[in-house]
Amino acid sequence: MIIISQKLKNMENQEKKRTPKNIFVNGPIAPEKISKSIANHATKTDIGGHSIFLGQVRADEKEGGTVKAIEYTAYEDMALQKAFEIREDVFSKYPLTCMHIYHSLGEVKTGEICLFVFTSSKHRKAAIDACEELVERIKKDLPIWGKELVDNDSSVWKENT
Amino acid sequence: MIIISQKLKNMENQEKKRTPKNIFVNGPIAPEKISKSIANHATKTDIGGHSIFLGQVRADEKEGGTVKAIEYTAYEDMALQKAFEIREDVFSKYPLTCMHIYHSLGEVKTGEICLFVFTSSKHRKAAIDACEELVERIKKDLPIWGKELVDNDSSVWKENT
Amino acid sequence: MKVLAFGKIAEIVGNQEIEIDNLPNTEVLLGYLRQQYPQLQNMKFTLAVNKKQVSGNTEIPRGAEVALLPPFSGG
Amino acid sequence: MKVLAFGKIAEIVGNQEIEIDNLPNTEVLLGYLRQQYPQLQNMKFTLAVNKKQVSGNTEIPRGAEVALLPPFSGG
Repeated sequence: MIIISQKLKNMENQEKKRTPKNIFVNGPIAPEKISKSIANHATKTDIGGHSIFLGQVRADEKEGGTVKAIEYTAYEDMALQKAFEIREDVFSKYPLTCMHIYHSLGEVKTGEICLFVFTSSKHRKAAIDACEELVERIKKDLPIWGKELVDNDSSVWKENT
Repeated sequence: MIIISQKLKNMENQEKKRTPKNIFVNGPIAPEKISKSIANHATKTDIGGHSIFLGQVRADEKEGGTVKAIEYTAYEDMALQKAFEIREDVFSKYPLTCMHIYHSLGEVKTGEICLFVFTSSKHRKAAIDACEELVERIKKDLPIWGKELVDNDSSVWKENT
Repeated sequence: MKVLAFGKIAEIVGNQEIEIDNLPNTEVLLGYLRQQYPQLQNMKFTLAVNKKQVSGNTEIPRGAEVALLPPFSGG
Repeated sequence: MKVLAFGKIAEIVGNQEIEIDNLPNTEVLLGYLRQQYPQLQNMKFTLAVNKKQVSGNTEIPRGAEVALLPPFSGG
């Protein structure tokens, strides 16, 4: 009895021991990556709801032209460490089954996807709230920079508000 | 000048004249349908954020067995009319570019997707808030019923709380 | 008039659709249904007249479509 | 010590990475950088010492990696 409960405890601890995961994708995030990620959760039959947020590059009007792409760079080591902290924090706050974060690096054209946040839970509320919180914190706290490339060959550094 | 502004006005009105759309899908919603729907928005370069909610059938434990599927039926005419009202209402409340709602009819197995709600907007907040509101109202107001099929051949009618 | 039954109520009534003689209002209809299908007496459900949900006693137009709606459970 | 520059600041500094002699704290480092790159004087940015964001004057360990971080704009 004691042995079994000790084993269970170890398993629990093991499960909780998560390490930083890569969140970066070179170039745009393909819609097929998203459907594949969804399909991967079909075996997790304790999930009742998934919440997904996708960031898409807008063709904003700038002085002298229209945005045609955003070029993303990051302080990668720090971003991965920070993403890990956010991840742990959000996992501890909401009863989630799964959480996935992907962010583009390099050039992403207008109309393409640059951010993919995906949370799953038994009930919808946790998945929805966690997803929204993740998006806010990713934008606010991750050292990632987007340079908007304008079609007259100028560029503008974005700034999240 | 007067003619042009009248034409613009007509276009606006035309755009606002939406009619009930079918929301029902026979059987589960395939992940590929979701990626295709996302890809279809790549040409809408005024979109900055998409919010997606997916309902997935859970293998809940019931007296005497485990849920293996949900069988959905609906009062279709009324559901489509009501979905249209909700749609118009949410469109008038949030600055959305697009909104899509799909719900399964018939049998959906555990791990499969039965609900797909998809909103897009220039800025993330409108997309996220509208998506959440749609999910709540779909569950509360649409005349759709799910019968959980248990693996001992019994069944339980679901009831949204 | 036409009465449509859904979900658990369709199972009790044994039919998705029944034709009955016109009845003047929903109170009379409910009385009739509860007599015909005693199991309905312990069931929670609402009514829609011509696809609009109603509450309280409501007039039923001639030839209307009245639906018996157990609690929704979509999504 | 190593100084990393990102985003708009990398463009101003002209380099992603510069090696400089160890400086004792972030105030001294900022003074040095603003003298070397006058354009930094009108720029909003924060610092990270060994990948942790800091605020106020902070000691810089020998051989540390200090990063100059303009406002984030991911997502």
